[in-house]
Amino acid sequence: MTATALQLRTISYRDALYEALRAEMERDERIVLMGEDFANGGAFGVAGDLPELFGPRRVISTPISENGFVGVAVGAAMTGLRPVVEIMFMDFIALAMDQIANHAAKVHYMYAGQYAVPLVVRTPAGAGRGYGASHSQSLEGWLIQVPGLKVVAPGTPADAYGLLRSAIRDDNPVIFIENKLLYPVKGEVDAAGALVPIGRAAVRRRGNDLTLASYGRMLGIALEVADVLGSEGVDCEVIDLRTLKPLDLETLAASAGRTGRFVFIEEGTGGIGAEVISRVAEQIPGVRVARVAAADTPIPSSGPLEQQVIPGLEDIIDGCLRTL
Amino acid sequence: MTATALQLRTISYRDALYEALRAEMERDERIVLMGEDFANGGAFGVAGDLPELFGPRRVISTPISENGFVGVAVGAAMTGLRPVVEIMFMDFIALAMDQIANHAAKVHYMYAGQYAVPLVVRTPAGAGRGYGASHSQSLEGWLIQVPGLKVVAPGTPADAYGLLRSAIRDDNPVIFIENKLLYPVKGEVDAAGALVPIGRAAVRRRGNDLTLASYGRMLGIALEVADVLGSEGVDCEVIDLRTLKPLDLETLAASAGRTGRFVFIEEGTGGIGAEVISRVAEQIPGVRVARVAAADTPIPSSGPLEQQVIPGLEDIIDGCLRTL
Amino acid sequence: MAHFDRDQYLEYYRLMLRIRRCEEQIGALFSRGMTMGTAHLSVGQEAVAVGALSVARPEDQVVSTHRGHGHLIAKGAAVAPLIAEICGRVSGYCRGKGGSQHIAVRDLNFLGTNGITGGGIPVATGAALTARTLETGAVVFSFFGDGAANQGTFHEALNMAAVWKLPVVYICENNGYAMYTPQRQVTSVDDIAARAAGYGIPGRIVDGMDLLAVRAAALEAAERARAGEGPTLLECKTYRFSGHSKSDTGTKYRSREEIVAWQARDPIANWRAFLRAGGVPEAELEQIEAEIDAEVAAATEAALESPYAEDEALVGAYAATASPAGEAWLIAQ
Amino acid sequence: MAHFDRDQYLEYYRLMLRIRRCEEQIGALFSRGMTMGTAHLSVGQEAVAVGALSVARPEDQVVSTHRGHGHLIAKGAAVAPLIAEICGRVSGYCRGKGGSQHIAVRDLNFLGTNGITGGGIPVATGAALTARTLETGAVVFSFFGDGAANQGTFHEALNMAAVWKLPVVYICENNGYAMYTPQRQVTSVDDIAARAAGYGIPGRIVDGMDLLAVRAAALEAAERARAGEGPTLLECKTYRFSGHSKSDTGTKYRSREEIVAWQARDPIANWRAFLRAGGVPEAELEQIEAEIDAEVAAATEAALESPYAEDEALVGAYAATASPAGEAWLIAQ
Ligand SMILES: Cc1ncc(C[n+]2csc(CCOP(=O)(O)OP(=O)(O)O)c2C)c(N)n1
Ligand SMILES: Cc1ncc(C[n+]2csc(CCOP(=O)(O)OP(=O)(O)O)c2C)c(N)n1
Ligand SMILES: [Mg+2]
Ligand SMILES: [Mg+2]
Repeated sequence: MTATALQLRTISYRDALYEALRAEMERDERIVLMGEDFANGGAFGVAGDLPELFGPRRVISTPISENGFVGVAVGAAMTGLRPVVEIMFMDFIALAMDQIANHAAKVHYMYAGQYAVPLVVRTPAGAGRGYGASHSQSLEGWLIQVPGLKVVAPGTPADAYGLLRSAIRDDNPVIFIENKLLYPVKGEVDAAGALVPIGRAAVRRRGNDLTLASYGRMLGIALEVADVLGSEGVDCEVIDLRTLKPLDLETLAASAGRTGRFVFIEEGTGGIGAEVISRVAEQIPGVRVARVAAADTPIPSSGPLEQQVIPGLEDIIDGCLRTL
Repeated sequence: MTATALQLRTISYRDALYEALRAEMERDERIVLMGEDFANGGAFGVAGDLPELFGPRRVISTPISENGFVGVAVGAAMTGLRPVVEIMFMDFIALAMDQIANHAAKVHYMYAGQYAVPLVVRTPAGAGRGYGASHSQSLEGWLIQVPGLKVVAPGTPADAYGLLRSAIRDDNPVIFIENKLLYPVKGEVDAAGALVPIGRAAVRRRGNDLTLASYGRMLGIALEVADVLGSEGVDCEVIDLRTLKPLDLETLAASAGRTGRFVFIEEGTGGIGAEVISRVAEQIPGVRVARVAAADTPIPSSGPLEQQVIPGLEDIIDGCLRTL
Repeated sequence: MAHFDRDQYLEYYRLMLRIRRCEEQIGALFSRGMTMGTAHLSVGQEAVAVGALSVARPEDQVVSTHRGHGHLIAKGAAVAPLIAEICGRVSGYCRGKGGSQHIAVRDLNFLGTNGITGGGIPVATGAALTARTLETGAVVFSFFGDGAANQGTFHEALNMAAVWKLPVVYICENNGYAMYTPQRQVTSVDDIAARAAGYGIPGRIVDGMDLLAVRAAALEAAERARAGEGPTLLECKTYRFSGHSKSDTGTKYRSREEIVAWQARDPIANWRAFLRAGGVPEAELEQIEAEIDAEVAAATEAALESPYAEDEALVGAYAATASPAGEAWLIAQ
Repeated sequence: MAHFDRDQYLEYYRLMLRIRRCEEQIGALFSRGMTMGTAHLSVGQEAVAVGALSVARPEDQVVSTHRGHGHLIAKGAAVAPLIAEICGRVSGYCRGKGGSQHIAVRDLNFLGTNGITGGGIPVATGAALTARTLETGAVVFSFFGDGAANQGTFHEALNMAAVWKLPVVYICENNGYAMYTPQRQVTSVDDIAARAAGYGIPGRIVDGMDLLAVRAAALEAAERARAGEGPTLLECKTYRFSGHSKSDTGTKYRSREEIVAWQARDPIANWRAFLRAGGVPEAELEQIEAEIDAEVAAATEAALESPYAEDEALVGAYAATASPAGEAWLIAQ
């Protein structure tokens, strides 16, 4: 738990992912990258020049076959490679749920530890770009319910970097959830290459009156809300989950126990908040809770409509007020 | 909301499903049944003699292509049929999540109401038969997070009958969750053919000290627990969700508000309880809550191991004690 | 080709031109930041959409892809509600809820563009199941790309359609690329049509730049379907002149020579030359061109005058279901 | 067939017999209520497992199906831990956690039986990706049924293996039925091998009741794989003499004539006759049979003496990952 002296530089979330992939690939020859169009440019360009640097054996464009290539990655992971696969939009993970939930997640347990599945599935979630119903979802609520998976969702370039390196080194299948709108966002990253441990939340702001917990893109809005409420005399603590499974209940419950008010914010339809709140409520009797999540509709394409479905500042403030 | 005079007869949960299918098929020619081996016997034999009664145009054995035939059912539902498809074990729904979540559930909304998808997906969930990790899951926690779906899970023959008829008449995609161990269980069913409305929970036992809520097979255990605790002086109310989405929060919150203690029991890894508890906790400040669910592991085959993973009487009593 | 069907041929010209000009307009609107999300243009592929759907009857159904504006217009869609949809306006075909990749037009039996690569193939197959079961006589046209032919849905759906002899025409628009990835890098066969052998159905390679070739193949396939003989797989070799989506120029991963060679086969320019050779005067074509230009300009204006939808984001996820008339609800037990 | 390889041939006899007797034993244990869940026997299909895996080297990998006891034994699995697994005992290959449909044996490079129909095909393909990438020289044997050949995974995996020229041998055990559904009712081709054309790879129809035919085809395919020339699809026509699972007799949906005709081609009885004709004395075969009987009896006894696992249901979902040695954890920021 020693934080080393940090050598910081400012890079984008996208570049942080690239750097993490590159650093790990240099370190470990067993790492291969796979995804649709991945070696040819890809939708969000995370690969950069990795195809040239590492060649077609280690950076692979797959056919459009989500369930198939995730299954290929499972078999590869069982036999000695450490694949990092990309699902181009998280919505398409629906196609690969069998290989993720019935294969990757179960192999270690059901075969009694004979095989491990060191596999990372990277995928961008989130709305806000007008892509419409099939390209905007946040489906992490499905994945945290699958025993055998770990699920992380970095909200800053530093966590993108540090968590991706940890995910790659983990001997379990890790679902690594990125956010489309965060790719260009810049932040400080430790150039010495520190890892961020899976399973540890981060307190982003200290406060005593109310706990706001979130992750990913919504974190920024949570911090804005904390400012707004702060100016009204409500002193908010803001917690970034970073890892969605296993949950850092200790940090969450400690905060909620202190503030007595717990608000969870997410871009999906509520599955993460449900899990977090039900655990916090069970652990901290008497805590006031509120969940702020997307409306229970598909996500529309038109910008003004999309804004109504995805939680915004007002919705979150409303949520906070419900606990006061 | 008038309950008619009931003409009761005692039939099994399996036969109740058969009768509901038969009654609806006689009523509406647009109903077609599809599933793997469905017209040839099937794993749990729900079809009975329907293949002979209605012929191969209306009772169809599909290839082993879960995503494909659910997608076929979506297209059929959009164009005038009312398909009822069977996924042989709920575990295999993982293969069909794209057609369920990205197609069936979204069509009505994203195409602005031009098309409806009157589709029922029947599937048996649950453990207890030693089938092992790929044949024992309860994945309804994924489905309740999908806007556009309805999700029901009958726990009695009467509800199996009445909810299946309602599901078939519903103009939305309905996921209809059966339970393997309930198929042979008998109960009274209204021979006059009353429907059970989607979205309404049922209070199975009245009590004042503690609310136990559950659905499906766990309902029986919840009632047992109520007996045990009753003999210790704890007066339990037992609520059967019946519909998992949309949730009958009114009934749940009214009970929890009265008892002040709310325990949720499920066979899955906790996704339903998370949703229910987080809503109840938000609505009823101060309520004591506990969730009892399967352990966070895949489901082992060996009976004694399986018993440890799935909640039993003791686990539920422990859960109740946590709220006292 | 015996008979020069002048009126029909001019109508095909209008349709192809409407697609092209409409998509150019979409491209321009994208550059002005007026569209929602991205848009995938089918510039260069118009002969496939128009040729194939020239044999479709009004009751026939279409299931399309992410690259579906051409299919929409070829089935009869108007430009204004199409552009309005892409710009998120309430007068759009789906009131702005869908966006480019999710547009259905029920009145045209157009079951939707589709954002899931390969996702529409089973849906189309299901529409064909309805046609067979209810004996509606409809044929379903199922479009998808070469990349989509590697999805499991392709395999599963074609197998079912073949077993059940469903009235569906599968039209693979093979433009040689899936995004920036060339076909040979991800696809095990040169010709998608070769996969028909795996389902015991006819597979035909068609010149997708030749409207009449596409039409002839589609006609044969549709007749086969209507006769109850089952599905056909048509592979139309074509090319997109534009990038994959609006964030791509299409020039980084494709050689200049390749692009130029295909541009020489521009289905619209060639059709124009064919019409001229068939005796249609230059002035008549210019007149059509001016009309289409004016139509698209007016449609764009109308679309942009339409407001954004309001107050409906949060409704419409569920269809209303009538409670069962004359039936008792069994509430308590 | 030139050379009578006596020792090898007797070993094949032992293997096939071990499978048969072991599965008969599993059937008996099921009837006594001693097994967990259900079990799918491969009685009648032994020549496919033994013939195909007779060409597998120890480092070669196998991915199997729900009907996988034969594959396990053919790759070298012992009867006692197999039966123990199916009976939920701690001495089982997976300590009772897996059960019949989820048995892996890492020491044998056996990547698992698999409860998801078609689920193993991509997994096998991934193992072949490892072999190619790390140049291990291993070949992967991927078994699946005729029913599984209709899953999207079949299509997606074979396409990838073909494109990447992976060292994998796909072995379709076509026993004519998927559960109680005959092939023709759900499968658009008579021969699954015909689907190889859709991936540009060799597809061979093989008599799955003839061990040497299976072995020859598997040898050619494995050599092709080892030479870096890519995958082959073998379709072995075979028959299960038993029901689909232990809750089925297999007689309701299959005619007596059909069953009897296939029984006449019993791969074990015929192999025995072949050995006799090749000069192996009756007494020697009887001796082998007695040995196998004794082995299976002893193994069953040993399996049932083993206790049920305890205390481990709740552990093992996750592999332990060492925290990064010599690297700092960035905890707070
Ligand atoms: C399931 C799924 N996977 C990936 C994508 C991302 N994607 C959109 S279009 C496309 C390429 C499709 O190629 P092709 O089928 O050849 O059609 P084309 O774009 O060439 O018309 C991809 C990979 C998607 N939309 N859906
Ligand atoms: C994904 C999935 N769908 C359905 C099943 C149920 N199921 C088990 S075996 C089987 C039939 C498989 O047929 P085939 O592939 O021909 O193998 P066989 O049983 O004949 O050996 C089915 C449908 C399953 N286990 N997994
Ligand atoms: Mg293409
Ligand atoms: Mg079979």
